Amino acid sequence: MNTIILIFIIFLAGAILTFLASNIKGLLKEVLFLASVIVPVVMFFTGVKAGDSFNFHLAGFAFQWEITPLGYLFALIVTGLGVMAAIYAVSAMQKTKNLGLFYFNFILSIMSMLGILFSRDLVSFFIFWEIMTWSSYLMVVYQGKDVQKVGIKYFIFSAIGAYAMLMAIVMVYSLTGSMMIDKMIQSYAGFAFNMQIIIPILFLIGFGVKSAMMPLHVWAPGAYSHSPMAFTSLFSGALSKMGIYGMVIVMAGMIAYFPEGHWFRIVIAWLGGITAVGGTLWAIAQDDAKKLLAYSSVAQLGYIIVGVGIGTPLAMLAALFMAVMHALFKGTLFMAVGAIEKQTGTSNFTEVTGLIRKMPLTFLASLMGIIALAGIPPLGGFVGKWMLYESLIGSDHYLLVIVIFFSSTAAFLYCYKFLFGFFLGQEEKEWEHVKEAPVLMVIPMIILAGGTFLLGTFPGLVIKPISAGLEQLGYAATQGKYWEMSMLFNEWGDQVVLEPILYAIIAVFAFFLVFLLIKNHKNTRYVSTKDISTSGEVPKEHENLTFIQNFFQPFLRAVEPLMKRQIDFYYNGFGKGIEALFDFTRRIYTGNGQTYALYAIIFVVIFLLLKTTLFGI
Amino acid sequence: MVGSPVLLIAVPLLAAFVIPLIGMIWKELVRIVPGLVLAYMLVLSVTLLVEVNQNGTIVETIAGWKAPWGINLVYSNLTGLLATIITTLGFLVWMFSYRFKRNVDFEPAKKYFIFLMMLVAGATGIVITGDIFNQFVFIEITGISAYALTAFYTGRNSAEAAFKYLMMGSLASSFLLIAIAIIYSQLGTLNMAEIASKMHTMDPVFKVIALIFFITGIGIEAEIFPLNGWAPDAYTEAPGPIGAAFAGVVVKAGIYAVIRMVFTLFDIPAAHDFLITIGLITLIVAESTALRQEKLKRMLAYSSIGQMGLVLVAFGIGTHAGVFAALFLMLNHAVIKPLLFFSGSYLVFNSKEKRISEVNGLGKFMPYTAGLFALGSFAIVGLPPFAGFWSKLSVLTAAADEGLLLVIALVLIVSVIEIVYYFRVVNRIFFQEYNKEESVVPHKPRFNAIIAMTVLAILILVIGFYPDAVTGMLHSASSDLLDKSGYIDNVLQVGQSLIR
Amino acid sequence: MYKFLEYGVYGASILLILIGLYAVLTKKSLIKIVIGLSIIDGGIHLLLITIGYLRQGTAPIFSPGFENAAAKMVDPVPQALVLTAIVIGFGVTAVALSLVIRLYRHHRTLQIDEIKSLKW
Amino acid sequence: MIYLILIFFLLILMVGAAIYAVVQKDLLYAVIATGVISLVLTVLFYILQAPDVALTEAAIGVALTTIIFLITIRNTLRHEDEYSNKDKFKSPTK
Amino acid sequence: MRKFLVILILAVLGFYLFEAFSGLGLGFPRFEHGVKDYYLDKTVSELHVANTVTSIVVSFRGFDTLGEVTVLFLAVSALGSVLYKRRHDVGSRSILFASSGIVRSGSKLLFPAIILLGVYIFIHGHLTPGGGFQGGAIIATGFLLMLLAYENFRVSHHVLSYVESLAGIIFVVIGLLGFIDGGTFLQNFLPSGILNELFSGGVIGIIYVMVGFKVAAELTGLIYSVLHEKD
Repeated sequence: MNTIILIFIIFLAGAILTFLASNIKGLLKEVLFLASVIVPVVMFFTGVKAGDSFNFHLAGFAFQWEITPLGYLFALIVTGLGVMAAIYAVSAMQKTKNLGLFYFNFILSIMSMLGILFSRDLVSFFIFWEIMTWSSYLMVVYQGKDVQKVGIKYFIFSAIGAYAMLMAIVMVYSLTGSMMIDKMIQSYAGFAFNMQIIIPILFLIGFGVKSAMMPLHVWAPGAYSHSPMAFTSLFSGALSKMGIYGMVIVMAGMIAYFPEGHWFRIVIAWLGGITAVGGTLWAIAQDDAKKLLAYSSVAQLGYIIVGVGIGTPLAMLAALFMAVMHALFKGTLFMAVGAIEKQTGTSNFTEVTGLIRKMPLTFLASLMGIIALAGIPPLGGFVGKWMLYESLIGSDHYLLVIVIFFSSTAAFLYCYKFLFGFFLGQEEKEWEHVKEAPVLMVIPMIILAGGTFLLGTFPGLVIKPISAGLEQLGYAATQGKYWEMSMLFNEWGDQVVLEPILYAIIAVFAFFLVFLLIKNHKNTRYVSTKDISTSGEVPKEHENLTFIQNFFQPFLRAVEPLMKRQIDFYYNGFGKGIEALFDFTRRIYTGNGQTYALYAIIFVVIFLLLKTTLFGI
Repeated sequence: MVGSPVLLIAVPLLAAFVIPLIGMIWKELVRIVPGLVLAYMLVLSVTLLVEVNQNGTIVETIAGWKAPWGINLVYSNLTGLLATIITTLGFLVWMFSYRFKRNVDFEPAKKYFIFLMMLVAGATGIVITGDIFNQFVFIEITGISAYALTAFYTGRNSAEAAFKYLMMGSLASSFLLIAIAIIYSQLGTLNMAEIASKMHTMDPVFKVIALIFFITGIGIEAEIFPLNGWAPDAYTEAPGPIGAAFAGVVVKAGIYAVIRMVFTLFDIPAAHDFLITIGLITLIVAESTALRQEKLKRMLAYSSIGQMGLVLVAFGIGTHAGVFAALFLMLNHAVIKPLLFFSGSYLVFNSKEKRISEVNGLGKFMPYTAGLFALGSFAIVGLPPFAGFWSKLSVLTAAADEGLLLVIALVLIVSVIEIVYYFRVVNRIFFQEYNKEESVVPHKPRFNAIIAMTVLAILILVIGFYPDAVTGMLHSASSDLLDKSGYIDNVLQVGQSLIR
Repeated sequence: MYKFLEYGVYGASILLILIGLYAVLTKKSLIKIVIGLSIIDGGIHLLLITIGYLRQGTAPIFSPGFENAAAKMVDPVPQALVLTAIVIGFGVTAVALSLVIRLYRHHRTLQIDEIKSLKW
Repeated sequence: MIYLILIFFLLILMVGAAIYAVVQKDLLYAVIATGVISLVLTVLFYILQAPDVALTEAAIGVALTTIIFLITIRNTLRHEDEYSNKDKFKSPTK
Repeated sequence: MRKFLVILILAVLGFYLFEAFSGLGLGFPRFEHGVKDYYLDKTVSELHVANTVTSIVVSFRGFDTLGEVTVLFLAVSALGSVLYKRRHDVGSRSILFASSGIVRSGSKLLFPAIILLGVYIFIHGHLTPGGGFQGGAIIATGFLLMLLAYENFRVSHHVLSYVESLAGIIFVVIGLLGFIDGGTFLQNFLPSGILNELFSGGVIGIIYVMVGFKVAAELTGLIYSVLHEKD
């Protein structure tokens, strides 16, 4: 039996068995859960290599599952993060109700993501895409908070995206008569001009929703913050990357027909840029860590979209590298927030402070994650951002560079807020009993945080698979090897590492940091929570007077005009209008039988009158 | 050899006459005998379908008169498939409602099962008959059973719903009779095959008028948009399983009658576009109306209407792929919608108003039923890997083959609306807190009901994971529908050699 | 002369249908609506019988000694159809009236405008 | 000729009875008028050489249908515009 | 406003209906190869039945008749189920008019004659105009007369139900016998006899008698249950 299909069968059977076992006391369900995540992953690493394929026919459609280099790379993200999140989840989700549902959906999500990565035909791509959507939807509503608003919003947007994609798929089918992705990309050049524009736009909507691109991102903060944190790390880390993956494999082939600097590419890149800025600004304004990270995810995905949109080899490299990095550090951070929430019961900065002594390991993981997120060397985020700047400058998008630079600078603000709000500051009595998170929760965090460090130091570990994937997509490495496109890298043995000069700079900064820490250690002064500067604001009585309150007030005031109009507002208005309209249409059914009879007669008469027009007779 | 197609009609009729007598012997028999009859019909239709698949269409004559003169029954791949769907559902509905309303006095309970059996027999008759007036008679049988079943509960507004249904039904039969009169006055025959073979000689003006009257007459059963005012009321007020029977049995028969007219009897090519148009209008109006419903069954009813609109659109495409997609949709709808009605009727079992807001948090108390409802919702909005996805995909690909991009776009937009209202309910059931004042008192489903629901759920999963289990059957059925000359030959010539 | 008769019979039957429809569509009383339905039925039956009529034909019954009179007989098929349709129509009317009685029990009125608790 | 005049008379009578049945507010008279329609139809069927149908119409249309209508009217309301006055204040039976 | 709209719509409808039928002409032989000639021919030559309408209703289109009888059966059942009340609600019969002595005596005298007429009509259904439906309906009117004249005239519900069910069963069983004997449902398996004699037409006579009984029982039951509906 083919290993690929076996992996899916084990996933599916494991999901169902875990679901069925969820009511049995004892550790059976946990064991089953971990087994059904880990066994297929192990099988994937041992039994499958790039190039394996599996073909079959179902319902008149040809299905082709094949492992491409790029798919393998993303599968690494999915499986790695998936296993970590699964281990984390076992501990984090203890004593929750409806555990079977959680495990079921968790396994199905991982399965469907792998399925998406394996699919080389659009039908199975869409099938797995939809399975992923509904399993993650069930996770979003799992905790039962705001289901009718957040959950439905997530699903509506997902459905719009999925159906836009389905429309595109069906259009491709009608034009080529085939559902193969390769065939689609090959014959793309022969499509009529309007199809050449419409199809990528529809695909873009489909993928843009999942990767939270700007006008379509409104579901993301709610969905990310409402699903259990054990899943959110996977949700934000891996699941949203599926949108990126889709963009890369589908759009890359198509966009390659647009020359560089074509308006279509620029539009995508700018959408990414706007996403980055908007996401960052909104993240700064949040008081809830989950929301903050959610908006930050939106912003990070914006960078990636910029890279994909620009579409030069270097930009693609940057985007994919950032995708991997984002999976790692955002996974870490969501896990950390989950740990804090589990230990303290809240994820609000204004309530929790000074956890550095209580949860040092969590702090360490968060610190690494934050550094990576902010793009400070030597952790991985820096490499990606650098390459992005380089590619932008190299392709003359100077305005976009400014935008990205602005947003990545502003990102420091929320990074700081996150770190400061949770871990630093005065220890309050309320949180005295707080202990470090269970070891099963800490280990995945630390491993993922270590991953950011590893990839920051040895980016070649990822760059090699990425370049293989890009070659397979048809990107020729124009200037020798891929890493030679950037001035950042150096070859050291058979490893690609950063230039030594960077390490020198890092060492200097690190020295000053340590020096300052040691020097100021004695001067540390413990202040009360109330002893804060409110920037000349007079606090009102009912206000929570934690220092984190109105943390970046002046800055937020400066950018207020930018944030005044939430796109959400328009969507809600649109939805309300639609509902009102439909409220009107349902009044057709007046409840009076006589009116219904009149409709019938009018129906006949209209068609009798129009019979010449309608039937041509 | 289990029997021949005529027994599909004759046996339930015989049973209907026998039941009042044996009911005097032992009261329980009035529940059991219809079940046995429906089971027999199910077995018979399946074996016949298998036989038809191997040996070709069975044409059965009545009273020994050959095809154009006597009434004949045509059991082909298409009609056999639909008859199988109908009898299967009939049996499941019987099983679901076997213990139903035990506390009701003897009289109505007896009648409930007779009506149910006759509803199924009538719908089977509509599908397998080869004579338009005979079809009219069967439509009336189905209709009267349906009126009676709608008015079954005395406590509610069911009489109102039944009266509306009856009013529309009477108008429908009047239109049908007018159409039959036109056809007979022009062609001098009532046999479908002969009408089809003679249709080219008819004056186009009369042809179109007759077609319009036909479609109006049957459209009332098939729930085409302006003619479906009765449907939501009837679905809402009839007992829960009967809603399933309406969605799975009556409507299917109505749709069959419409397509038989358009595809076989009348040679008007533009009628296909006409089907697409009214199908789309039906789809859009019904789904948008369903969005704002407050009652569960009413929402399901509008959704059912919308699905029928989609079926008409798919038939209107007119190609093999389109017909295949439409039949697939019908099959899936016949599997999924009854599941929704079954589980939905248990969810709001103890409620007086049957409001959607009353199902909050019921997933905790009746997880199996609620889970099946969720499964049905997932399947009907077309999420893979459940049954509904494949049919939706085949509709879209069929439309794409013909380049009907606007249709595809509209269908997809409407699908989003569908998702919204179904998921609202699923959310309420599972992820909102149970509220003592607002929510319904949970009601444990009975064993027989659980079996009926489980069978449907298994069918959904089987079709979802392995659609090839049914596609072969659907393909041969769609070739059968499109093969007009084959139909005529079968009935008029080959049929005569098949007289047994 | 036959032309007039032709127009007269067809016209009268169609008029009957239309009058019945008018009653169904405008009259508020449920009983009036049922009356309208039965008037429609009557019109359609007349229409069908008229279709089968043969000028100077005889009823389609063979009397002794006239076994070859088939050519002079009116069309028996519509008659058979109408026979069936009348009985069916009666059945439907009876059910309709029983529903009217049930509705009256509940609502204490026969105005169709008042009986619309099911709507939207 | 007489024959034709008779037919025309019958047709006019029938349509007149139909109109009367529709406009008449007193349902009792309206029902009687429908009975008249059926009666005329019976004669017409007979004239149109359909004795079988005529017999059926006579038995079912004239007698039985009319009687059921009458019973219904007896059980409900006699006038079209009438509201139930005898038990206006009685709550509807459940 | 609504009325004018309706009249306008109906005018259009009427126009098209008239268009569809007025071109037919009245009383011309219309189609060359219609089914009617075959029916007229076979009725005499094969079935030996005098009344063509009967042969069509019972034999050629016998399936319709079976369906039609079922419709009536269902209508009666539906009536009972719609008007169903719990036992203690059942009132006495509603009285349409207070019958005088003359009416009573007249009814008593007429009743046997009407029943006899009905029976005659359905027994001779294949020879003369009339048949099961007509005869059954006439018998039902006889019972109706008695029900109206005598307040306490009762018809046993059980007897009606027996008659109805047995007649229906015999109808279907004859059909099934034909199925077993000749291979098609409702096949004639009895000798056809001689035209214009009472015992002719094979099963047609028997079926029509059964239809007569059934229709009589059903219509009587229908009237009876409606009459018992008292508000």
